[in-house]
Parts: sequence; structure tokens; C-alpha cells
Amino acid sequence: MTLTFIFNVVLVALLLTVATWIIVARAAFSAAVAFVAYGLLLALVWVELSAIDVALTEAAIGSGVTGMLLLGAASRLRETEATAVPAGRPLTSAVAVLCALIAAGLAAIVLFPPSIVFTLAPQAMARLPESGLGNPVAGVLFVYRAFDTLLEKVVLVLALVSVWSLAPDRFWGGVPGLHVYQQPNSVLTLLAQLLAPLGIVMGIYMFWTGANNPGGAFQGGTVLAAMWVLVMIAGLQNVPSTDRRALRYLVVLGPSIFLTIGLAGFLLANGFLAYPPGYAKPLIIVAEAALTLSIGVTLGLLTAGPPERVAR
Amino acid sequence: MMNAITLFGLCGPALVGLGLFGLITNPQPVRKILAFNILGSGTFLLFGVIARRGAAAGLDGDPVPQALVITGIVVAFAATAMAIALLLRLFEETGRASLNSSNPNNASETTDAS
Amino acid sequence: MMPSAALLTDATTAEGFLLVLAIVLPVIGILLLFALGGRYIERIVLFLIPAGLGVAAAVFTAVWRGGQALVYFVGGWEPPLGIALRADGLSAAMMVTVAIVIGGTALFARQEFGQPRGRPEARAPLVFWILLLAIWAALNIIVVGDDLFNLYVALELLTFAAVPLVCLKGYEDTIKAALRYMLFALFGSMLYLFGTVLIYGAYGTLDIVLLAGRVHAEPVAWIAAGLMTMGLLAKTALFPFHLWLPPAHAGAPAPGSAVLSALVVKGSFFLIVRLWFDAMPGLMNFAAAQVLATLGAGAILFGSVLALRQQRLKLLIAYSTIAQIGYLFFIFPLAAIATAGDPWSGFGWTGGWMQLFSHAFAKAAMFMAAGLIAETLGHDRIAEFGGVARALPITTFTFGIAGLSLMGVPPSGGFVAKWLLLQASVMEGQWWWAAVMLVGGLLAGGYIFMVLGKALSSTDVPFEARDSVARGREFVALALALCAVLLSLVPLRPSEFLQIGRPAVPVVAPP
Amino acid sequence: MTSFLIGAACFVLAATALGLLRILHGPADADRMMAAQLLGTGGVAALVLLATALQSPAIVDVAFMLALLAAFASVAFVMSAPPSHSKTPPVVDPR
Amino acid sequence: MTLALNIFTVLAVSAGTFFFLAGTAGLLRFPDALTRLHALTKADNLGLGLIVLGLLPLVERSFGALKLISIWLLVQLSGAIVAQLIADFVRRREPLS
Repeated sequence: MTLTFIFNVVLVALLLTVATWIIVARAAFSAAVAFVAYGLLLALVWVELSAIDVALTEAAIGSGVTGMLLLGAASRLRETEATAVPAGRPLTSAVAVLCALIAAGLAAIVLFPPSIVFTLAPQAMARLPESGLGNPVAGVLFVYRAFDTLLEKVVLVLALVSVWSLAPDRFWGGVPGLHVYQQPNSVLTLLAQLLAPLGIVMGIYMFWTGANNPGGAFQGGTVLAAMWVLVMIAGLQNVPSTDRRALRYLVVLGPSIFLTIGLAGFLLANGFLAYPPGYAKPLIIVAEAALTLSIGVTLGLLTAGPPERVAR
Repeated sequence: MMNAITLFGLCGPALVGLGLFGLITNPQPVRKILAFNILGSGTFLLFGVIARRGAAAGLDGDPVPQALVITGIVVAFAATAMAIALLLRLFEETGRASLNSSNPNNASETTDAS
Repeated sequence: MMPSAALLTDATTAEGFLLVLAIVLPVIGILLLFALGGRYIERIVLFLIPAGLGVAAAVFTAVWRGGQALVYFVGGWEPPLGIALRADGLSAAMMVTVAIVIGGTALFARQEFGQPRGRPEARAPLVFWILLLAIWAALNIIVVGDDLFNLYVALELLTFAAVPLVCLKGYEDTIKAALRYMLFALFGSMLYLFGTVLIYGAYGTLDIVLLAGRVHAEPVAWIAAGLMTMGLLAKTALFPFHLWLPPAHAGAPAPGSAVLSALVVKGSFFLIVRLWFDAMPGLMNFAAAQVLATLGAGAILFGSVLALRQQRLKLLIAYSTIAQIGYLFFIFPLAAIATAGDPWSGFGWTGGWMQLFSHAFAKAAMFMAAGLIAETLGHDRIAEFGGVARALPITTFTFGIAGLSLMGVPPSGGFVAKWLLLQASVMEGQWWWAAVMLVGGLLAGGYIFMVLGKALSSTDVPFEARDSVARGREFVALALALCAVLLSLVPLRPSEFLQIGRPAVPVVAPP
Repeated sequence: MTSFLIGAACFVLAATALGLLRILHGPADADRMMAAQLLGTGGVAALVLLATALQSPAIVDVAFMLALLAAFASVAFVMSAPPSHSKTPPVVDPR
Repeated sequence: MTLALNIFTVLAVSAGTFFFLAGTAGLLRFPDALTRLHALTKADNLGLGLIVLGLLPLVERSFGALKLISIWLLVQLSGAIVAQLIADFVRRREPLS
């Protein structure tokens, strides 16, 4: 029993306790508060699994923007909780047994790992120098499996369209509601004024360091999104109306540049999403810079929700 | 032999079980969305364990699953945002946030055609 | 024309770039539409739809002429490190079907979802066209994708496009239906992702072709396949996971319903087939195939009976979709366990796919017809359909010939499909499926004639046509219904084409 | 020194973990948020300890990220909490 | 010199962890939300501050030390402000307690 192992045991115990609480808690808002703590613990778990890139993502998303979304929704829906009819006890027990069985089956798979451990780490490392990147995770995201990354950005744009599509017709192109129920006060304004510049520096640092160290466009973009939302909540900046051209250009900027670089690969390199030898790193950095910005704007708008007011 | 990899490896399935349970049994959609996030985190955690097991070539983990988890987290966030937007819109339309009454056999009666 | 083992290790083929184009074209459309806004809908769509159709036709021709699958390694990175795209005969046929139905839907929806001139950007048109293009992109990835995680992203893209389409009209019930659909879909995609994770852990690759060589029948493969199948079944709305489908498909605007019913549910079905036949050949055994087909049989009987009891046309058609999806699952016992050795040339395989294609065309046509009827009447209550045939003869005719495919009556693709499946079940000695199909055909006949009978009857009180329907849209629906009929004229050709690029290893497992 | 630092990280985590009882018991949501806040600071402390013990500067970045977003989460909590004069009394968890 | 620094680190970090324990104890034992909040902010600021202070001699690069200090400053600042926000919130919500 090493100290690290004890640390991990404490961590897992905490994680499972909080997760169980989130599932069984009576009030949704309390569960959403606990979810913030849950996201935080998950980030620690990812550090312990030596996946720092993921830890950064989880820290930014889990306790940041997802937390805000869930808190806002749970708060809004608080009045409806009394009317919710819980499932019957026999059904609940049956489902509990079924889920326990599934978990046990999966646990058995973990306890009896395959005799040969497959890993792509050697292959990923062997070809990494061709791209000039130092962070193998960035290598997977922007070189080997760049197609996934491109599609994921399209998924984000589509998610935004879907969220906006929920606006009533008259509010289309209007201003998102942000689901905030308190008036901003001077303390909050002060916090936003202090935190936002730091956050913006952090976002840019994340994107910049991502080529060689853990970090990258997504982590950077998420911090930017959180800071933008904070600034809007504090009333330092108005929520932009969704028919603003500039806003829409910003959303598609990253995916468009990435796609253009990908298509240029047909002419200049080995094919779609291939980079010309020697130009891989600069091209990836250009794409990542644009993506950081677009992700920041898109995630911020996703958090802000569908338009709820007419733009003035 | 219990080590950190096995420990986290068992935590993943436990979270999946919890998440599935919450997703199926909890009547409130917002709680289902919370449960979906726990289910997702369990899935990602298991992937992280698989990545950790594949440590080789001077790396502490296989970078491919790690990268896929990042993509997965992004997609799960987008899904959460969308589901919550739907839920809040439903609440605004009806003042309720449950799916109970919409039995597909009679919900049609109020559906406007065309 | 016969597949050979060498094809599977093929490098990027000359026409492989077409596969990228098929995916990228709609994606460009999404980005342009979002950035430029409603005023450019006409121009962008007018360019993209024919271009996409052209690419699909080019892929089809290339596969046909080359007699082998098209392969493309994205970025030049070979699997397992990179992502491959691969189009065999089946993918090419799917791609063409998708392109035709999307094209038809686009023509049909032009009027309903046009951006009004000189007005500020409207919500429904812009959203509709972006979603339509996203569905197209997602389906093209699904039919040519060769990497399980890449396919996961595509599945999510499909979900995120399909769900808002359900509640595009913004009525209370459609929002509820969309939320229910969303929760089912989230459940489904997470189970799919979990299976993918297990597969990577056990076999170190996500590439379908590479997996086929590595997967053994062992617990981890079974659990992974089981979870993924369950997740995909939830998205396909196979009985008993069908609860979300009727309100969702009935609530969407007519062109949306057409795409949802004709194509979207087929995307996840396609992945189930890819999983069992291509990624994990040899895993399918008699019992598993029987379970899947039993659910299919349940869907046929349950869906048809409920369709008969519906009072509204769109719900009737939605329940009919549940039933028609059921037939698709007969492919598992009838093709996987083929006694003839090579399953790809068997009746079960061809019949299953013919069912998918003909249902896609017929159901799209039917939902369009229903939309036109509802537009004219201002409602879709079947009991008050008297006189519809006189007001909308072409649409009524369309509904009728699309119905032929659903019933399995000649001349129609549905007839060929069901006849092939019947033959296969008799040949395989699994007559019980034949019995279910015959009952299903009778029930389908029942609900089709229930509607037609009302439509053809005259009424004492002449109804007021709320809206005159443009002839052009009636002809679009008719053309799609005729596609379903035309399929019956090429009964043997598809069987050869659908074998192109299939793995040479036969899927045989003794009962 | 390495094991001392890891031990200290363990201790901090375990100590703040006790605060978890406040997440479970409440009684008010503000108490829960405070516990989450404490857990955040404890997590940051544990991470800087680990980062120094394992000589991994990247872990410090994670700590920075947590510190930055812990404040964001608290703001989200305070701002999105429902107005206290809501029509129906809030559901209070009795546990 | 190294020994002295090591002793300093051990002392500072130990003191820091103690403050975390004290903070938790306060959070659990104090009777009402405002006093709990008070205990919490004191503890985590002092605790983290002492730990960061203790770690400084071990950090090799000056950039690393700068990062550590800025983390502490960030937690200090935002902790103080967030405490005030939560206090406001508690006062508004539960005027009696």
C-alpha cells in the first residue's frame, strides 16, 4: 500500500459517494451543486491516470460550464419537483439489480484484462516528429484523427443551431436569456474584472502550450467561454443578439479554417487533412488558434441558451 | 493484485451502473440529464484506464483513447446543453417538466397536423 | 465482380476522394448557411443538392465499374492509427438512396421552407436546411465510415440534427416528443460508446476491417456487441424501444417526417449490420439472430395492429414505420446463418436490403402525401377524409402505390423484398418468420385500405380546401413512390451489386 | 520528500473530504456550495503538492484551471439560485 | 542549507494541511452558515498559502514558482469575493439564521 494508492482509494471513495448522492438526492438543485464537486474530483482522477489533457478538459467543462447549465436548469425547474411521480418500488428494485449486474459484468472485464495489451502509443510516438508537435494527444487530435476533431466542431455548430431553434419564432435572432435570476452587484463586477483577464491569459496559454504540453484549443476555448459568460453575468458586457453577423462568423471561423486546411491537403499534400511536409505545425497552430476562438464563442452561446428577447 | 489501474477500472463500471440506474428510474428529465453525465464519465473513466494500461514508448498512457475521451467530453457537453434547452422550453410552454402524460397513443389528440 | 480477400487490405483507391467529398459538401453547406444566413438558402441549397447527388452517382459508378470497394485513408494515415473511409456496394447503394430521398425532400420543402423575400431572417427555414444538410452529412459518414469512434461522432451528428427537426414547429407536444427522443438517443449513443471503449481495450483498434481479423467469440466481445446493439436498437426504435418514435415522427413537419422515417432510423440499423456482419463476423449465432428477429417480428405485429387503430394519418404512418423496421431484422437469421455458404448471394441478404431501400422511398412518399392531404384539409383525421381522392388524385395515387411496397404487393420493391425474405425463411427452414410476414402484409393491407377507402368515398358535406397545393410537390412525392416501384424491375442486379466489397469470410455458425 | 508531499496531498484530500458530509447533509444549498468550494481549494492544494512531488509542471496547470473555474462555479451558483420569494417553498432535502 | 529548506517545507506544508483540517472541522461543527463560511475562507486561504510557501524552495524554475504564487493569489482573491457573494446570498435567503 503506497501513499499514492491511499490517495487513490480516498479519491475513488469520494467520487462514488458524490455520484451516488447525485443519483439519489431529493432535490435536483442540490444534486447539481454536488455535480460541481463531482467534476472537480474527476479532474483529480484524470491527473492520477496520467491524462493531464483530459484533466484540463474535465476541470474546465465538468465543474465550469456544465455545472452552470445544470444549476440554472435545476433552479428554474425547482417548482416542478413536487409533482414528479417517482417510479414504483418493484420497478426500481428490478432496474437496480439489472444495473448492478451490468456493472458487475463490466467489472469482471476489468479484472480479467486481455493477455496481450494493445496500445497505439509506440506508433503514435514514432510518427509524431513528422508533425513537429510534442504533445502526442494533440498529435492524435490534429494529425492522425483530425477527421474526428473536424466533425466534432461541426457537432458543436449544429448543437448551437439546435439550441437556437428552440426559440419561439418571434425571438429568432434575438438575445439569449442566460438564465440568471439575481441582479449583478458590485462584488460580482469586481470578481469579473479580476478573473476575466486572468482567464483570458489562461485560455491563450492553454492553446499556445498545447502543441508541446498538455492543453490545446478545446481547453483554452472552454476557459474563454467561462470567462465570457462570467462577464455577461456580471453585466460588464451585454449578451449579444444572435443575428449579429460577426458572432456567426466567429462561430464558423475555426471549423472553416480547419476544413480549408484539410481541403488544401488535396492539392498540396497527401490528401484530405494531410499537411505538406514541414508545414504541419504552423498550419495546426493556425487552425487551433481559430478553433480556440470559435469554441469559446460557441460554448459560451450554448451556455447562454436560446434567444429569449427581441434585440433592440 | 490491487493497483491503481484496477481501482479506477472498477470505479468506471460502478459509475456506469449508477448512471444507468438514474437514467432509467428517475422521473425528472433534469435528473436524467445528470445521470447521463455520470454514465458518460464512467465510460470515459474506463477508457482512461485502458489508456493508462497501454503505457508504452516513454508515455504514461496511450494517447489515442485520451484524445477520444476529449472529443467525447465535448460531444457530451453539447448533448447536455441541447437536452437542457429542450427541457426549459418544455417548461416554458407547459409549466411542467415531465414526460409522464405523453403516452404516444393519446398524445396525438392534441397534435396539430400538417 | 466477386469479392476477394485481397480487397480488404487495399490502400486508398483512386476514386476514394469522392467519399470525402460526399461528407464535406453538406458540411460546407452547414457552415455557409449558418454564417451567411437565411437570404442565401436558395443559392447554397440549389448548388449543393445536385452536387451531392452527382457525387453519390459517381461513387455508385466507381464501385460498379471497379467491382471493388472504394477506400480512403484520411490524411494518408492508415488504421489503426488513422481513420479509413470505405464504400462497398452496399454503402454506394445506401448513399444513392439517401441522396435521392434528400433531393426529393429538398424539392418538396422548397416552398414550405423558403426564406420570405425582403423580410428578416426566419427561424424555421434556416434551421430546416441546416438540419437537412447535417442529416445528409451524418448519413454519408455512417455508410462509408470504417472507424467505430468516427461513427459515434456521426451518430451524434445525426441525433443533433434529427431531434430539433421533430420540434421545428415548436408546439408543446412536439417539444415533449423531441425531449423523449433526445433522452432515448443519449442513452443509446452512450451504450454504443461504451461498447466501442470495450472493443478498443480488448483489440486495440476501432477499424472495422482490422477488427474482423481480431475479434473472437469471448465474453468481452459479447458484452461489447450486446451493449452497442442495445444502444443502436434504441435509436432505431425497434420494438420494445419504439415508444419515442410515433409522436416524434408524427410531430415533425412533413418533409422532416419523410427524412426521419425514411432515412434517420436506417442509419443506426445500418450500423447494427456493420457491427455484426463486418466488424464481428463469426460472433452472430443462432440464438442471437433469433432474438433480434423475434423483436423484429414483435415490431411487425405490434406496429401494424397499432397502426390500424390510429385515427390520424401521420401517426398511422409512424406506426407503420415501426412495423416496417421489424422486417429489416429478419436479415440476421436469414443471411447470417445462410446454409448456402456465402451469405452475400443469399435471398435473405438481398431481401433485407431491398426492404430498406423500398421502404425509404415509399415512406418518404407517404409522409409527403400525408403532409399534402393535411395541408389541404387543415387536419389529418382519417375519419373525415371523404372526397380527398377527388381533390388530390395524384396524391391519393401516390399514397396507394407507396402502400404497395408496405404491403408487399407487386409491382413494388417491397414485394421483391418480402418475397425474397419469404423464400429465404422457407429455404432456411425458419417458416415462422414467413408466417409473421404474411400476417404483417395482411395488416398493412388493412391500414392502407382503411385510408384509401375513406379517401375514395364521396362525402355529403364537401370540405373546404384550406390551401391549394402546388402540383409540383405532388409530383415529387409521386416520383419517390415510383422509385419504390422501379426497384422491382431490377431484382437480380442489386444482389450482385450488394456483394461488391463484402468480406470473403462467410458468416457461418451452426444452429 | 516525495512521499511526504504525497502524504500531505492525501491528508488534505481526506480532510476536505470530511467536508463532503456538508454536501450530503446540507441543510441549505449554500452549505453544499461551501463544501464544494472547500473541496475545490483542497483539490488545488493536493494538485500543487502532487505536481511538486512528481516534478510535473503540467499538473500545476490543472490546479490553475480548477482555481479559476471553482470561482466561476460559485458565481453560477449564487446567480442561478431561484429567487427566494418563489410561489412554492423549495424542496428541502431532509437528509 | 538543503536540510534547513527541507525542514521549512515540512513545517509549512504540515501547518497548511492542519488548516485544511481545521477548516473542515469548522464547516462541520459551526452552528450557522455565516460562521461556517468564515471558518472556511480562513482555513483554505491560510492552508493553501502555507502549502504554496512550503513548496517554493522545491520548485526548480522561477516560472513554476510564479505559477504557484499566482494560483495562491487567485484562490485568495476569488475566495474572498466568493465568500462575500455567498454571505449576501445566505443573508437574503435566511434572514433569521
